[in-house]
Amino acid sequence: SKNEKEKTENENVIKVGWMGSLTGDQAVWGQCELNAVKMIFDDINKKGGVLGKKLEVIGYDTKGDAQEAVNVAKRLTGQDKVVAILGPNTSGTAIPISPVLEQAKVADIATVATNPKVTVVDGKVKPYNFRVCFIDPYQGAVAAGFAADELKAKNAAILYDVSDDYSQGLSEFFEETFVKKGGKIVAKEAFKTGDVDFRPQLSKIKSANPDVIFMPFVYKEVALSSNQARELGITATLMGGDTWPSEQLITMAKDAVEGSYIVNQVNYDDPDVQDLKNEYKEKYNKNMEINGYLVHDAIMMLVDAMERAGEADSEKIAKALETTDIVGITGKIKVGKDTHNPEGKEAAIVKLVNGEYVFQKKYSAAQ
Amino acid sequence: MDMYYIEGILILSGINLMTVLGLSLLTGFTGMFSFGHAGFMAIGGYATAMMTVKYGWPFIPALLIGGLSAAVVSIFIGRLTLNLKGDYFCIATLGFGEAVRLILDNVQYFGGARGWPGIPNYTNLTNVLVINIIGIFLLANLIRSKYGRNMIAIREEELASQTVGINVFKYKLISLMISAAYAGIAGGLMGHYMTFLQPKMFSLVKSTELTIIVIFGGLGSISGSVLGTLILTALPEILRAFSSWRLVFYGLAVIVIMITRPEGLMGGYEFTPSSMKKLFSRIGKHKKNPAEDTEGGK
Amino acid sequence: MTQFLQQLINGLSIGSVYALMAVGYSLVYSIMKFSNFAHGGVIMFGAYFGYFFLTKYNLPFALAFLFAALCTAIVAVIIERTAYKPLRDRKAPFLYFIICAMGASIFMENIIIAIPSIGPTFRTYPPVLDKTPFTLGSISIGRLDALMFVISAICLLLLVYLIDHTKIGKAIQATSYNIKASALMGINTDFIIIAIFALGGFFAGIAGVLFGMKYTVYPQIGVITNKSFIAAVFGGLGSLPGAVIGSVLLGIIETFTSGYISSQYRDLIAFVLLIGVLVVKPSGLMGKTTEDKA
Amino acid sequence: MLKVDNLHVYYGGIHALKGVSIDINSGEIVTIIGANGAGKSTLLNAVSGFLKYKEGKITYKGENLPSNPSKVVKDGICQVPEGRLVFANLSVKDNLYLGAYLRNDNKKIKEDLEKVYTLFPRLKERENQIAGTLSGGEQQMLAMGRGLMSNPDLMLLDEPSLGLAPLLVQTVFDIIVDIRKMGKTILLVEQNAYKALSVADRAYVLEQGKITMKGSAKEIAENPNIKSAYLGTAKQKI
Amino acid sequence: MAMLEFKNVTKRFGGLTAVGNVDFTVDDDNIVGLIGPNGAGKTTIFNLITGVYKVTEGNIIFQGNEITNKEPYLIAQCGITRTFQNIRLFKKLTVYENVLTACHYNGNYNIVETFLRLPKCRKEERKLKGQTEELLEIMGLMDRKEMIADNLPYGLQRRLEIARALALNPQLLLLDEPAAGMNPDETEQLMSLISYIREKFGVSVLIIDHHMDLVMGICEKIVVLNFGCKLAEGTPSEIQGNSKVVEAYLGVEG
Ligand SMILES: Nc1ncnc2c1ncn2[C@@H]1O[C@H](COP(=O)(O)OP(=O)(O)OP(=O)(O)O)[C@@H](O)[C@H]1O
Ligand SMILES: Nc1ncnc2c1ncn2[C@@H]1O[C@H](COP(=O)(O)OP(=O)(O)OP(=O)(O)O)[C@@H](O)[C@H]1O
Ligand SMILES: [Mg+2]
Ligand SMILES: [Mg+2]
Repeated sequence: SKNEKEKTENENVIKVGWMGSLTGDQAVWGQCELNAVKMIFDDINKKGGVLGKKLEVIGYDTKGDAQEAVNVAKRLTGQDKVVAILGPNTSGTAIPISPVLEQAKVADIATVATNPKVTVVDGKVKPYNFRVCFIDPYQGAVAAGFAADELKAKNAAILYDVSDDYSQGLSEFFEETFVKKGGKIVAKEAFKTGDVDFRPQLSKIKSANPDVIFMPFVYKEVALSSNQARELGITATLMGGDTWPSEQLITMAKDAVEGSYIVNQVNYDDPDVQDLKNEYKEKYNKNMEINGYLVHDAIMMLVDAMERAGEADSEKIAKALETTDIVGITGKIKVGKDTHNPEGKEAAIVKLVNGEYVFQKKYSAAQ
Repeated sequence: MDMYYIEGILILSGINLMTVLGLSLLTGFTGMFSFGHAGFMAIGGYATAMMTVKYGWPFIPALLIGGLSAAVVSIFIGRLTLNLKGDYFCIATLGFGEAVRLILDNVQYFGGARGWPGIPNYTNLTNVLVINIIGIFLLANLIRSKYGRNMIAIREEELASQTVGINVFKYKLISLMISAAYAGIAGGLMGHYMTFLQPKMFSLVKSTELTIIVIFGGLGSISGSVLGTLILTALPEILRAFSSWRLVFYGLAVIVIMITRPEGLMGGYEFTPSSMKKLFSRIGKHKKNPAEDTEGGK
Repeated sequence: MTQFLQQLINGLSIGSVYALMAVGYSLVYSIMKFSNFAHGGVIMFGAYFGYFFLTKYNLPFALAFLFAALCTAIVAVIIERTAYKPLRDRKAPFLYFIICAMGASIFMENIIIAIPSIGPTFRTYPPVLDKTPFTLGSISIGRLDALMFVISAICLLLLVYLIDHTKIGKAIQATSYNIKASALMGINTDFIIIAIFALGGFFAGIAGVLFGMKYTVYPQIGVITNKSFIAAVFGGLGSLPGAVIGSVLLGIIETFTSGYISSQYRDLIAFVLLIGVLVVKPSGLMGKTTEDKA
Repeated sequence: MLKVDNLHVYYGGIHALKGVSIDINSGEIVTIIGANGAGKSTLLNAVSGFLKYKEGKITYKGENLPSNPSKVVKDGICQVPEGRLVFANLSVKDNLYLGAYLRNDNKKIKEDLEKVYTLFPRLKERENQIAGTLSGGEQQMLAMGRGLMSNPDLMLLDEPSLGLAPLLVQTVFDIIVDIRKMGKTILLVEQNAYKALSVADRAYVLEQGKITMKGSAKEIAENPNIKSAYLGTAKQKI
Repeated sequence: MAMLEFKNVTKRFGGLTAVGNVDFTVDDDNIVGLIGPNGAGKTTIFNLITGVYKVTEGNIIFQGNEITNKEPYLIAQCGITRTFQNIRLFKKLTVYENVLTACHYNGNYNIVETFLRLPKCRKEERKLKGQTEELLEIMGLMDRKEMIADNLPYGLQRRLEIARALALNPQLLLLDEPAAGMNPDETEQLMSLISYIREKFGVSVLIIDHHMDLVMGICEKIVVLNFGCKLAEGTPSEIQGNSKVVEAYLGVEG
């Protein structure tokens, strides 16, 4: 009955939910993501839509708060009757919505929720949770592998945000792989979300004299900490993850991050990426953040699933998503049956050269 | 409106209400202002989840353990901080709340900052409702007893309370313990509703929200706490359509209520049969209210 | 040894940032006797004013600095007039002020996010100072840090002078002790309160601009003021020297904890210390304890 | 000099002053007597600008008196409030100097300070003590002294003998007479009606927010009703 | 028998000796006056007896038990209650609640009984209410029982403070300037009230006041302080005739 009602009501639109932070300290990413969704939906609709219908996004703010996320999920599935949900952009909000999704039988494609437990808990895959990004262990391992094998680093230091799940996850897996490869972690220093001064930690790192410093946190803090590191006379190579790439980083710390390496989800030299980036910049007069690229691929996954399912039915879409095998702008996306992760997605190693993100090579962790 | 969605809001209101009730005892009735109650929620949440997940206990006994552990921790904190006055106590509790979060961020046994997923979904509207009714019943009984009145006396005038034989420290501690226990149980409910716990959920912002609710509802009024919780949990949901403007309105609403109704919604009043009677008789007479533009002389 | 000195310098520079914020907060506390949790928001406004004066209007640095501080002072006064004055007129208890302050703080942070032309993006101040630090052996002192330290010191000295040696300072002191009695002395207390908020706002503006220059501008920078609240309590609420000493101590304690004990548990140790100090001295380091006279 | 005309003051719903009119001539001591809660302090607070009044007029030296405490002080009216309200955290000396806040004539201020110290030697002794820890009576002296420091033309004294030792009560009334000799005008509110009437020129009786009687201090003191109600010959009842 | 013994007690604030080596006693069923110039240390003595201030030197004995430096609430429970020079009521509470709160220590039920509102709790609550009403009746406050304490006229606030102090069934009642701010007529009423209370409740009273009619009128013994030290002790007529007291405190007119 649910489906019938929906059909009579909205003959020609397919409602897709979006959730993420429009306020709070993650708002930069959330707002960009929602804007990107709107833009991409417009494009798709201009080209005739999907299954002959137009796509419509209903987006709500989660503040990055788990409680709010649950409310939003209930609202989207219960009240707005969306066929699938895009987002959210943090693991802490993606994990608690699974029971809601399961009850409503609506699939969710998370954009940058990298915690493995978003899709799998206790070895069991959650039927309605998907994602387009690769996961923390993978990213951490890639970074460590690259540091040890390609940069020939022996000693590494880690600076991380103890109160952030992403940061804690990546540093954990970086450490694990790096030590396995025979390297040594000479310093592991923490700070707390909201901190702006990292010199005490960096001074300590400096005296440990590492070859590389792994800094898995968002670019604002990267900019601050790398500037401070250089100020203190630290010359080690800096490394980071997919939270680094942003025009902002260059404005804020161009010299400090020169020569650093990043494990990224996207190859910025790809032509498709350029189109999207420019279109966004033109439309919103802002630079696109990483979320924009990932949500683009999430939408591709969704559209592909809808087309294969042949109708905009939430359960059928969820089924179809399980057999996704496409190539998005962030790489190959083949959904793993037991993980719901994009398997075999290669990471792009990017180096900062003269204030540009220069693609180096594709790299996958040989675990 | 979809029932499923409304049910969700009600459950969350109920969970918040449980903490707010406790906080109302501490802030509204005993006059102590806490910025750390999210910390007690966190303790209760993790303790409850530990009992159900790691030791396989049934939900209700586990919840009691959650409440108990928060209360036990509150004894330690109380011993150290209850003699502090006003803002000093407030900052000390803020420190406590942040400290709890910081410790949990580092305890890998509970998943650290990355959180603890896979907690069974035991919380539902029925048990939240029943627990809240019990909570209100117990609290209302407490307030109407010498215990509650002693706390109110302490709020009004500490030195005078001492000289009428009230052991101020003891009653403050009792108040803190009970309020911590309520928060602990709320934390347990929350963990088993979200099926996930993460230290981030129990941030300073959460503590702040709770305190705002208590004062918004009206100090020293249980009905005010209930009403305040319902309104302030529902308000952001109603404003959801305004996306990024919604917290702007929320902030504005808080200010407007505070300056137009400085007693909070229900300051000092309760919904009881007798007060309702009084209220109606007053509405009848309320027509002419002479000037109120004075600044108090004494 | 070099590391010790470097950490000391790091601590001092962090402490001076806390101090600039704590002073404005403490100033308001001393008169109004409540924690003005909107102070963080006001500082954030200061940072944005500075940013826009520099980038949009291309004002010279000194001018932008001054204008930003002035505009911030106005914002602080507006908050006082709209959110606190009605409460003051009704003689509401201090809790209501705190809640209003929180409301204001939520409002301020989110209005910045919600206004499309500002939004949540991080913004970087145009480079004003040379980034290369001064070096002493292998110890480095950032130019901006040095500048901040100097500006903080000058501001604080000016403030001390203002309070201790001018007439308005006397009036401020008197008002902070007893508003009604001050009015009896012919002090225009309403004006004094506005002056205090303006002064606090002015400091917040300076803190905001310096902060923005150093750490970029974004809607949540107000959060950092939580630390300065703690510092002010540590030093003794309402006492300006206390606020400064508390801030510097907190900065140094934090640095040394990160540097020598554990950066994971830095804040924990700082909080434990805070509670320790309060247990021994319930009104902070410089706060006065008088036995309650019955 | 001061003229209060048909003054009405409300506290929320409480009608505290119900059309009070009084006038004071320059150089007079006028006293207002009345039971607890009659509205005496309310009247003084309204004059000194702390309370806004609903109806009525207060004129001072022929001009409308602004309803703003600091302006009132500027005009030369100074209230020594009930309950003293000294600056509890400041020293005795600082308190006295604050009394002279609106004055700029430093030399005269010093002289006045000495004058206050001769009137109240106790204050000189305790010059550097924190005012909040003074005894009740000491605080009362301080409040009077501080009032004098503003060098007012009209002093409003609200129960200046409250809580003072008998010896000091006498002193305070002596001082009041002295102050008048200095050319100042005094409006005195007192519970100690007997003493108040003995120094005053004229008196008003305030009962439940209304002036019920007025006249020269002598007349009032001899009125049998006043005698029984305020001068303490009424017989005991609980 | 001596109910309260104040033995060589000294209290210093920094360099200031507020009370220096004072000793006196209050006997059973007695009204004792404590007088002296402003700042002589009278209120300080009350604060020492009730544990608000800590004693620097000396001992305070109540009914044979040492109570020096005990917590104020324990002293109250021992049977000493007081009023304050600056009234300290529970301002926002009603007259009734003010007294009820003070009656609590007679209420004998525990927290479990409270939470479940067991019959024991109800019974005890009824008892407390009865006691409160009885006391309000005696003190003539019954008709104002629902008024907020802060809105009471000054004289009644003082009376309420006394009622609150009596609610604990004290053996010793300390009154700090109960007649301050009262006119002579009201003072006379207060005098009869105090005498009545003494008879009705069988309490001893230690009273500070500057109204000589009151002190001389009802006290059986008077202790005079000056500069923190005891200046004289004796019956009212002895004190009135003591030239030192006249010089330091009473003045010629008395
Ligand atoms: N701030 C206030 N709010 C409400 N009512 C008040 C306030 N201040 C005074 N009142 C009431 O106004 C009336 C007059 O009070 P006021 O203080 O002027 O009396 P008073 O004559 O000075 O008495 P006292 O001798 O006790 O000082 C009293 O009934 C009192 O209860
Ligand atoms: N907390 C305190 N700190 C410092 N000095 C104090 C303190 N309390 C009282 N004093 C001083 O002790 C002395 C005695 O004060 P106390 O209040 O006992 O006087 P009192 O006899 O009650 O006078 P009054 O009749 O005026 O009330 C005074 O000089 C007072 O300044
Ligand atoms: Mg009065
Ligand atoms: Mg005294």
